[in-house]
Amino acid sequence: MWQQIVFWLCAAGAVASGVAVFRVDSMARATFALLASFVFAAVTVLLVDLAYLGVLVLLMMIMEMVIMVLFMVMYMMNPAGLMPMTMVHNQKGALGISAGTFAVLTAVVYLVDWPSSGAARPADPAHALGEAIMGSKMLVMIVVGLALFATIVTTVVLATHRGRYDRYGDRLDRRSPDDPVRGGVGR
Amino acid sequence: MSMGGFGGALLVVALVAGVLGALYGGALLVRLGRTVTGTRPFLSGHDPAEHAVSRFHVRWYTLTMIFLAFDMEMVFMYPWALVVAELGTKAVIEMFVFLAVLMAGVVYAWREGALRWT
Amino acid sequence: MVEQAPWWSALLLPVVLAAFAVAAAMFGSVLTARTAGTAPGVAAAAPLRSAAGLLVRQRRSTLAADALLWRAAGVVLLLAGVLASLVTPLGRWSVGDLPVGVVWFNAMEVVAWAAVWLAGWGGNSAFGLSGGYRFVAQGVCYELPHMFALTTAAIGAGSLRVADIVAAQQQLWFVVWMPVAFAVFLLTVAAMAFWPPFDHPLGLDVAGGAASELSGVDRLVFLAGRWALLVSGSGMAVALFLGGGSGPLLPGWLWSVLKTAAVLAALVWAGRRLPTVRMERFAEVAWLVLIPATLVQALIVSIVVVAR
Amino acid sequence: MDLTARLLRWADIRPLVAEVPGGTWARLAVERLARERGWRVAACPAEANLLVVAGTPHAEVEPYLLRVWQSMTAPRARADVPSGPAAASALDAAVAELHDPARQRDHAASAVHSGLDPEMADRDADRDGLALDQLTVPLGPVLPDWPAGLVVHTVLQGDVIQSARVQLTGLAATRAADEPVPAAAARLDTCARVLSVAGAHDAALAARRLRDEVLTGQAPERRLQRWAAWVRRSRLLRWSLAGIGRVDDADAPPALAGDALARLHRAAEAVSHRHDDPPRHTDAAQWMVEALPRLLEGRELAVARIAVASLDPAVETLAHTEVADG
Repeated sequence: MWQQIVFWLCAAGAVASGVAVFRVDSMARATFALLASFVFAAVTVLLVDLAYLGVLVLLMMIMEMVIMVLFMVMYMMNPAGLMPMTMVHNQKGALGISAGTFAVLTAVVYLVDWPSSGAARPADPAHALGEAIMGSKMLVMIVVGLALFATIVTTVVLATHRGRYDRYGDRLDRRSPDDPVRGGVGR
Repeated sequence: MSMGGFGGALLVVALVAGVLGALYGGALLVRLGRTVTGTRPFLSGHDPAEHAVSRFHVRWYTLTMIFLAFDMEMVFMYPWALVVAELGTKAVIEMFVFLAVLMAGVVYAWREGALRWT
Repeated sequence: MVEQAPWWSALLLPVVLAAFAVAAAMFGSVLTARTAGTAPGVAAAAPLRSAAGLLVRQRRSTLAADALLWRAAGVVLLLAGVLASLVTPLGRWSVGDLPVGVVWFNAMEVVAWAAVWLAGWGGNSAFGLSGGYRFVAQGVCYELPHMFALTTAAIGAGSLRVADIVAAQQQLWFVVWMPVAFAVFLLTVAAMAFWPPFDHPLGLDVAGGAASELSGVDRLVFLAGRWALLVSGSGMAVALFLGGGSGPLLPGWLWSVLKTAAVLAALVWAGRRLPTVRMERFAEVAWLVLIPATLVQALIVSIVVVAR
Repeated sequence: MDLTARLLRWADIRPLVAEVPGGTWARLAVERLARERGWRVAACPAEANLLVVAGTPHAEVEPYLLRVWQSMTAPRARADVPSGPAAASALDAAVAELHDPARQRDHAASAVHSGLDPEMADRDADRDGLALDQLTVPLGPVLPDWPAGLVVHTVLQGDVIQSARVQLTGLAATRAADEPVPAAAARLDTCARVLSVAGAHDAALAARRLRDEVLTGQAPERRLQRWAAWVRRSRLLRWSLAGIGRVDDADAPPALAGDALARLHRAAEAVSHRHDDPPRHTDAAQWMVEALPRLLEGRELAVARIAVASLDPAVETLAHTEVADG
């Protein structure tokens, strides 16, 4: 019974905060409305007894949304929404596309004859996940690891204004780097 | 209780809401006066020339991107901690090779000065 | 040995946290009095008197403040601080013994990222803004070492359930063979609760930073949330590394209380002695010293676990 | 007696100390009394309930004090402390006002806010190639652990200072007749500021207590040595202050040479060996005021604060001048 109540509260909350993302003027509010939406979604995941997944969504989304807000504030005009503005462009088209997508997805949910899994539910899904990562899904993890490494390198290449040649000299022969703000290791 | 003990969390949320209500309500009862609005933020005795809420230049934004990439490892590492004892040496090697690859990325970033304020 | 406590134990959770916080604040105040050369008896009441002052204080809101987000900061911080303790056992009982308790604790701690940033942003103040951003920088530096310290304890027990981690320390406390993880955990608990020496987000150099425009009950709630985080972190340090409620003679709950009090006292004491750690300088240390150190610690622990 | 009045009486006192040029002795007395009475000094008006003006403010400074006063909410009181000996009675009167519910309700009802409306921040290029918003953030004259009479108008992008302009304010009120603070106490005062801005709370408080005791001639040797030894030995302090506010110009006063750490160590050394030469910074004030913009530009805000605290320019020794940015 109470699971039903919590589910519907979260469902309504997730949709409402999702709508709020496009209705508010401020980048900070938009980002945290999105975060609220994720939190509601995470609770529904907890309701179906996927404890690890639900808590992980909470953990990751909080961190990621806070980082997102840094960038939203940094790069968007008028981040606090102190001047009136709108978060949407091409309002009619966007509305049509989203309504259509919603209708299609809802239809799929109800019309497709979803198969039911014959396998028994693992006692501890997190444990099963661990086994999968180390076993059959090993390749996925390794590929993800390399992709993350590539992400770090690309990010650094693209985002840093000064590289090692600016810091250590053209021959990389300076003993301590020359930086505008001193750091903690290396000098 | 279903939901794996998270029912307690809901109860705590309700309880903290009660505590907050009591604090704010108590403050409402004993306060000296109504809330003052429109106060200028403190700026060493000056009036602010601009609204502070602006495009804040985050000097360490590369660091946040490196963090985002690195923290994906959490997704794997928490479940991995559950099975490492059973799966043995293979699991240890696989995970720490994975982490070593990421760490190599961090060392590269350090050399490029990406861990410093620009 | 740790079990799910009856539902009404949730009612006690805020009370226990508040008791720890008030006691620790009094302890800090007495230490200050000792350095200042004044009577410790008077100083002990100072935290309560400070709270009384904040209650009667007229509230304020700055020009063009984002009041919703700003007030939400304190509320969310306090909520997260209390919820972080949901999984922390007190002796034999824990309010919510979640199968993924360790991850839950971590998730509740990072709520502070959002809360402190919001407190800094919402007030529309240059100093506040600076403080809020400082905390996110701090979080980015400390979350990974913190997470590796948590994981190390989980590897040692082969479980993410705090009860199992406590049970795994029956023979030997984890602090004995995971000293680096324990040290980093304490360090990062202080950093997550922006407790000195990691109090740069509320630094004096930016007139109180993220909290610089908070006044009255808003300030009280925000600071209470910070205390809740610190106490929760100390309690978790006891459960993960100091054997939880295990100990001779005394009942388990009393051991939990004593150990938590000791950890908390150590954090309060150390915070007063050390100069503030600024992220612009510490970022590299966190990434190139703390993370590798915790990784090596996790590697050693996993080798031991596999060999066992 | 109603609950509000009871709580009001019981509540702690949080002074925000605003020192104006010529108010050094008054500030020292206020800080001593605050310490002895167990008051914790506030970092900002929102936290404070007592505005203490140390010294006799020149008309030029009053608008700043008024703005700070306006951003404090009830309970609030202002204590004007023109000189050291006047401190105790001024603070007592202010505390009586703080404890008076009727007057505080008046304060609460009469809260007014005036001032120009801020504008939207504007963009400018930065050293890392991004053009983001700039904020004008003046440091001083009312700021904890900040030299009296000094205003540094900074332009910040993020938390890095892009440009700095120095202004001196309220200097006309300084009286040449005031005898200078004895060298040992002045050094301890500067050390306390540096430690405080650097966040070494305990060491800063200890330095202030020693300063007060030095002034009354009863500083215990053992505690003095222990404090100086801590300052010299703390590795974290060493690592945290190294390279900040480095002065290596040929024309710089030799007493200022080196970084914040070197200056702090020298001061601690001098205090522990009881060197009685005059305080190092009086003659150097003019040089510092001219050099400050150069020293602060491109620095992170916290680093700039530490640099200013460690240089501690005694601007009240200067004539009223405006110095253009360097």
